Amino acid sequence: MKLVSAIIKPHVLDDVRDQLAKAGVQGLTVTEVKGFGRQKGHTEIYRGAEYTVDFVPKMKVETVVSDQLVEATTDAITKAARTGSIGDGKVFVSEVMQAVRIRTGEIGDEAL
Amino acid sequence: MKLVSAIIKPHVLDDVRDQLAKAGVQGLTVTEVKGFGRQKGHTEIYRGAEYTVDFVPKMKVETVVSDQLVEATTDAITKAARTGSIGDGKVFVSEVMQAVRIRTGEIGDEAL
Amino acid sequence: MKLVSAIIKPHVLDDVRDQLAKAGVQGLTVTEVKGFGRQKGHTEIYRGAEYTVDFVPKMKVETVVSDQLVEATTDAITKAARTGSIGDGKVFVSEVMQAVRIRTGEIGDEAL
Amino acid sequence: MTTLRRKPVVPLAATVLVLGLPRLAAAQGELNTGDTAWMLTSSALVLFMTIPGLSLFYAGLVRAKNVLSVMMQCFAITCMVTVLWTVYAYGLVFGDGGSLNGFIGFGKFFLADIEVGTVSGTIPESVFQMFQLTFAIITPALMVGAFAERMKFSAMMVFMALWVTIVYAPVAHWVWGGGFLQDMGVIDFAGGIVVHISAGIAALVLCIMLGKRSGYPTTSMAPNSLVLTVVGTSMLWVGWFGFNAGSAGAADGTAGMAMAVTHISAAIAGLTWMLWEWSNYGKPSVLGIATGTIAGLAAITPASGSVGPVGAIVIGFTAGATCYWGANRLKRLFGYDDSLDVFGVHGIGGIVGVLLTGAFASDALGGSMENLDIGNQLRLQAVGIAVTVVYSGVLTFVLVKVVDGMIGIRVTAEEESTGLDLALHDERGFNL
Amino acid sequence: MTTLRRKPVVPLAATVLVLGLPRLAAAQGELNTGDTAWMLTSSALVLFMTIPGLSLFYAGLVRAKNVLSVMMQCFAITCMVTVLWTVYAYGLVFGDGGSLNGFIGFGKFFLADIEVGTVSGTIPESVFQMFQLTFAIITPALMVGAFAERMKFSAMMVFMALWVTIVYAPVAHWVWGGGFLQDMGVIDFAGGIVVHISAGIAALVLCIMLGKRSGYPTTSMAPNSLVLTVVGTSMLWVGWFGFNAGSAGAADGTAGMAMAVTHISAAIAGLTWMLWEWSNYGKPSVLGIATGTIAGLAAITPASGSVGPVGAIVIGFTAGATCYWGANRLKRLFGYDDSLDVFGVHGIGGIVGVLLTGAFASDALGGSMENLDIGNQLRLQAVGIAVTVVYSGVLTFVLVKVVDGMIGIRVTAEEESTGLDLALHDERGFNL
Amino acid sequence: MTTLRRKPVVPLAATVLVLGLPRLAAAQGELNTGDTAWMLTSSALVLFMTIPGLSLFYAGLVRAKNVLSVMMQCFAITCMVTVLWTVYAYGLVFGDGGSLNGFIGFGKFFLADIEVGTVSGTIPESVFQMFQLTFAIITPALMVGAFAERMKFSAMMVFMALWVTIVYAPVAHWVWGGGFLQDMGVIDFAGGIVVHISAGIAALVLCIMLGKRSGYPTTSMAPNSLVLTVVGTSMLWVGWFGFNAGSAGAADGTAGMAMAVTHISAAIAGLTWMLWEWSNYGKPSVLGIATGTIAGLAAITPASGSVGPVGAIVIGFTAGATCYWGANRLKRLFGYDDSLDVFGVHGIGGIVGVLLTGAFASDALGGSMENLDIGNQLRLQAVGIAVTVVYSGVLTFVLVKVVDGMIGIRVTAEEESTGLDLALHDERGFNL
Ligand SMILES: Nc1ncnc2c1ncn2[C@@H]1O[C@H](COP(=O)(O)OP(=O)(O)O)[C@@H](O)[C@H]1O
Ligand SMILES: Nc1ncnc2c1ncn2[C@@H]1O[C@H](COP(=O)(O)OP(=O)(O)O)[C@@H](O)[C@H]1O
Ligand SMILES: Nc1ncnc2c1ncn2[C@@H]1O[C@H](COP(=O)(O)OP(=O)(O)O)[C@@H](O)[C@H]1O
Repeated sequence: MKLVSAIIKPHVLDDVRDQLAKAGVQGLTVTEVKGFGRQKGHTEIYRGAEYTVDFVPKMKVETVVSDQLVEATTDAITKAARTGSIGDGKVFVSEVMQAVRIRTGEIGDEAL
Repeated sequence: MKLVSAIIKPHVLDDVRDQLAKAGVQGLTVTEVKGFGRQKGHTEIYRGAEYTVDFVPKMKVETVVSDQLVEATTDAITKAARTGSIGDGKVFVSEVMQAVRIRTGEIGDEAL
Repeated sequence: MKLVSAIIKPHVLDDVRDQLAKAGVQGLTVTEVKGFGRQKGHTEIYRGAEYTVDFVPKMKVETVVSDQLVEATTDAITKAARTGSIGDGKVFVSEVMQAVRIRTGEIGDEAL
Repeated sequence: MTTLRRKPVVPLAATVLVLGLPRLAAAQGELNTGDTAWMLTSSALVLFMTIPGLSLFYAGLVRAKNVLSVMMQCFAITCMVTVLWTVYAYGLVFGDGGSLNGFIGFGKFFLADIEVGTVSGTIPESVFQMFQLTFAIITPALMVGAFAERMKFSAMMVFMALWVTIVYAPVAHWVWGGGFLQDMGVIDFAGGIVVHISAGIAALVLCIMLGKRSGYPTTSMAPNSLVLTVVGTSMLWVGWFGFNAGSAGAADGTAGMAMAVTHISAAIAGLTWMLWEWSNYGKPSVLGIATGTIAGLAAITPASGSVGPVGAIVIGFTAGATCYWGANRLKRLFGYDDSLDVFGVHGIGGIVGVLLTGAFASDALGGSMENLDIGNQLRLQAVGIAVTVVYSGVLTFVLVKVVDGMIGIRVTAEEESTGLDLALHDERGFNL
Repeated sequence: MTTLRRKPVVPLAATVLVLGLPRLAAAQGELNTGDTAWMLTSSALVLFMTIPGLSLFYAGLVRAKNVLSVMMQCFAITCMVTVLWTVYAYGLVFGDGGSLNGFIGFGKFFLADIEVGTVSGTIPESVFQMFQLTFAIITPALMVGAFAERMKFSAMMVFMALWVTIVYAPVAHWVWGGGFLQDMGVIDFAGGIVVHISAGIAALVLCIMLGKRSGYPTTSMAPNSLVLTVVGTSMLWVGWFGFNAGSAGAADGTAGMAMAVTHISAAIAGLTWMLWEWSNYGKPSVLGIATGTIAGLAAITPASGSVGPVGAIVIGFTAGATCYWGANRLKRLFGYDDSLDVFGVHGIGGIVGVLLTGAFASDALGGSMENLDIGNQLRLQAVGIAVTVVYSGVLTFVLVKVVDGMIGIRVTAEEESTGLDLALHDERGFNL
Repeated sequence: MTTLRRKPVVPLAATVLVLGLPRLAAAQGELNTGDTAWMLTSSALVLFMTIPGLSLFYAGLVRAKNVLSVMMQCFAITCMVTVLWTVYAYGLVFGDGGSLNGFIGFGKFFLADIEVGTVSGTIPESVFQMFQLTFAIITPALMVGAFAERMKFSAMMVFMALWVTIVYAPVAHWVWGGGFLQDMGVIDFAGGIVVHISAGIAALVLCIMLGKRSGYPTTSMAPNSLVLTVVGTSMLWVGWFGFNAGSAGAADGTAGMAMAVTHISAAIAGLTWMLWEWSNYGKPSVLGIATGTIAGLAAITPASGSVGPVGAIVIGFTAGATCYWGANRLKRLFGYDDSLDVFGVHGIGGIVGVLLTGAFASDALGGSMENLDIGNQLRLQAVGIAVTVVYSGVLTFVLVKVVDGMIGIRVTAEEESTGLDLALHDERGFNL
């Protein structure tokens, strides 16, 4: 099993979810995060003081998939999340040793 | 060392923490997340428009433990988080190569 | 590539970001989390009832770096985040198999 | 002295009646624009107390998943009571009950006979009934705090419709509409009995019958936003000037003194609570000082037409101390889950205030009533309290049984855990 | 009866005029402190409706990234209209337009000739103009809900300056300043035509010309905080007492009855909306009951000086039902994106109210106008509506074209997706 | 002209005194219900300014971890000042100081001698003292913005008790209670000197002595919720009608004109700030326009009883411009950390307003004072400012030293970093 973890722009989330569902991904978990990268943040003004806020709101999408689904998953995300402008984000893949479905106790690929 | 990462229902958090403490886990980190899976979300109505919100509030509990503690940790979470109804969540286990305690510089199992 | 993941005190975030930038890290992702560990939480009073809140607000900083940058990254974080008092947090390192830059499709170290 | 308007009844003692009967609607007189201006303003202020004041106060105290449900309850009560009042409840309180007038009024359905030119005392009767209506609204709304986070909305609506009709209307008639408590000489200037005691007792019965919230008292149920609660408290405080000073029915010295003593009592009670808490727990909380002021405001309510600054200080201090004890100790002692301390603050505060009025109304103690027989008045006040406690308690018990039998009063465990906002209203308080 | 103050004009029918002309500024009389007190208070209440009332109502309904933008728009409109009013717009509405007076007023630039001692009717003219100013503020502010989340701030400011001058001022003059609608006998006590219809129609035109928000109607655009919206609604309700009862210009029976019917209509309309929604979707929502009360308040506005409680019940019910349909069905039918339902609530509510006034003002239907020819009055009311719909619709169309040509009216897609708070104001609503 | 009530003093020039002495409490007269209605309302409005108005304004501007602490400070000040006022401070301001009366009043402890029937001018003295009390509450509360996020709550309470006694009471007596500034003919209708300058200077001294917040000015300390701040501003604006128009002590033309000029100045100052900021930074901010209106309201305060619309425009514009400079430039120039710009807005705004009053009160410049010697009056106004700046500055310095010596005024670095809500009050503003 692999954990596919993607940092994406917030407004593409629904698309990404739809594409993942089509690709056969049955579950995923989303976290609101802030990103720092090539994309610049914004300026806030407070009574004459300008402050630069470097962090940009992003969404992190995590899904654990069976090994054979990794490529489809990565592709689905990349496709749905690409707007072509800076800050589109990244997809990371890493190894997961075990998965357990809490409700049933199923383990491994069954649990996903 | 292993990272045990669990997606659970928010209201079982206190139980999970207590069981983990009993199992010998000394530290953990919790994140508010939203999940998408078999459990359906809810409907929101806005002046005659019904919108389905697919995402369900969940908690992610992460704890890095020494190899010998992995099973006890997984069991503790599974036990405390199981309500038997859909959406109880998952536990994932993956490898961690190194851990450092920032305050002291201790590394490895010592740092946990 | 490695994922360096650090749990730190919220107020050192800007320092950590600066040190990481100096160490050559080009991107990172930050999440608001709550930590449970040796550091005690606080008490809240509600009309005569005292409740202990065990969870302490923390920030999780995640950055995926090429293998040669791992040590510099860990050092930068440890240095910037150390206040010497309990609750300074941890740094964890784990393996990442693949990275993709969504905008360009670049993969591997190129994508970071 | 204040100009008063009321039905000619045989006075027991002139001064008592002057202060005990400020509300009858029947007398005709000449319109005074100043009095009318103040009563129009007061009506707005008292509505402002319920929405948004009270609903914010409560909204801040519940958990985020129930924040809209308490606002919904306050808002829907406001709408529903307005309709009941217009259709028949004004008549139950201020109509002429004929031979039954000691117990209940009658007539004035659909506000019949109130024309643009109809005057009650020195103000239009349209304004008089409007002002009184705002009291009928806030009384049931106060109870929302007791059953918060677990009562079915539908059951709440049915219960409140019945309660306003069967409990509020008679009690208000007894005290303000020419009923037997008023005839006896019980003093309740702005609603210690009618509003705070009747609602406080009903709240207690209701929350006991409903049962505790799941997780109470071991789980922390921290307020979702004390910012809202402090704002609500502030609005209640300001609105209470309309509640108490408006109960003079005129823009005169009675109104002025009522406003002054109201303000003093609130301040003293807030400080009392804060200092006690500070010494008990090592830190003063904003929820503490806010709750204290509400206690002080509730307690001064019956007294505000007849006590002076010194009486206000004593009443405020006593209210702060007893309600602190009610909300922080008594509740835990008996283990009921009065979620937001309606009984602890309004019930206890109301009782304290109604009792102390019997003494501090006397000019011997800085009040404005001459020759008041304090012993006798205390007895009368105690009777007023006792009657209301029993009546409201028993009737509330019966009504809860009835409504529970009909449609059930409590949400399911799952709805409770989801939160009432989503479970009952398909809405969420915050999407930040 | 109420004391009224207006220019001596040749009456068509005395009762019509008494109710149709409550606002003229010219007559001199003796100052009455009670009336003045109430009008000072009413001015405060109506300003309170716009800031913070309306701006909270709207702020809660948009997405978190636009929460400040709507508050900014309401606030900046308040400031700007105050300046225009002071410099020339008061004169356009209430000045003497000489031979053109049927269509527009003139003079009184910089409030010239208003001294401390100048009296209009029974109140200082300084108060009269202040009260009227608050109406000129809220009318454009109402429209903010229609173009929320996508209009350029600069374009909004330019458009509103023109709109107040070219649409609001003439329409207000026609109805209240001695213009031709007033002469004809159209009844619009507190602004069904002047405020709600003129703004509602302009809002509809504006939102259609501006185009839909990106993602509408498929994406959920859930309100960021209904807590704010309920608070805003409550403030609007309370403030509306100043709006309607203040339109009596005095603290009298007309003011009292106006407050009473305003309150009743709001309550009924709120319940109507809630119950209908409950039966349609299985759950009552707090946004539903809140929107319903606003519909009831808008609809009773033109009627509040002449109908009785029964009329208020009918108007409230009709408004709740028709506006429910307007906001929930009509909008989807035609597919325009009136973001926060300005047309659905104010436009439709205003039209319903102005029409029904023609019937329920009659004493035969519980109103206060004797010998009213209902058929004729309904015709007059329809003329008033038609003229305003056409005038406001066409002029708004022209103004939007002009402003769009000059500086563009819509933000870029990127600004829209970022949210107007950051994109236009470099601020964020919440940093929690 | 307005009816005024004050002690008979030897007039320097009739018109000056009419406008300069509006507040003395001693004279007996006949009660006027309209005046009373307006003063009851005004008292409610000015309390409303502090809680919730000002406390929301400040609550929104601090970081989320300190949001309750500023609300707590405003609330506790409200309670504490009420008690001090009732016990002795009313007498210090409005009592008869005998041979020392030029400097301080005396007597009226526990509001002794104020009975239900006691009249001051045309209103009950109970109302007079209540209205004045609300000014004694808001003045120290204004300072909360200067020491926000770092002052100990206990030290704040002690300091404020002393400051109200030793600074506020004398200054108020000098200007309104028959003291030497009033005798000289200094015009301060509603509190430019008494409220804004005295608090603004004290705030400056206090924030300098307390030191900067850790991280200032390099770290962003973005407001946690400008929504709250805009709501607070709106409430302050509305409440200011009570502050300024209530200072007429009557519902008359002076009150009406005061309300009008207050509104105009607020609007102009808000727009001035917004436009300047827009041209400086490329974007207009809602915090900018909101802060601007507060500056305009502060500046018009002393002038509101005597200037006309044109004076209001000039004062509003000047206040917007100078306070913009004060908050955005001056503070950075000198590097003190006046957290929420109390000095920059109230200190500078107050000074500008008091000075300009000396000119624009003249009927030659649209004001209401005939035969005013502008040069002389400007000199008098300058004296009033200078005396107050020195007195408040020096005494504040001494008091801070004393309190710091006794119990320390600043929280620990750890408490500051945790946030005052948790560190001092064991509470959190939001649990969403
Ligand atoms: N090395 C990294 N490790 C973790 N997250 C990263 C890394 N690089 C970028 N990110 C995340 O991806 C987001 C987008 O990256 P950015 O450099 O702004 O644009 P792009 O992906 O188009 O090059 C960042 O805001 C950050 O959240
Ligand atoms: N493959 C997955 N990867 C990551 N998170 C998942 C995955 N599957 C489920 N989850 C998380 O677990 C939660 C519960 O899953 P769900 O399918 O609803 O119920 P159950 O676990 O009972 O089968 C989801 O809301 C989601 O947060
Ligand atoms: N084993 C662990 N796994 C995951 N997170 C941990 C673990 N131990 C500690 N943490 C995180 O690090 C934070 C600091 O740890 P704590 O034990 O309080 O102090 P210290 O790091 O100084 O020993 C915790 O609040 C928690 O978020």
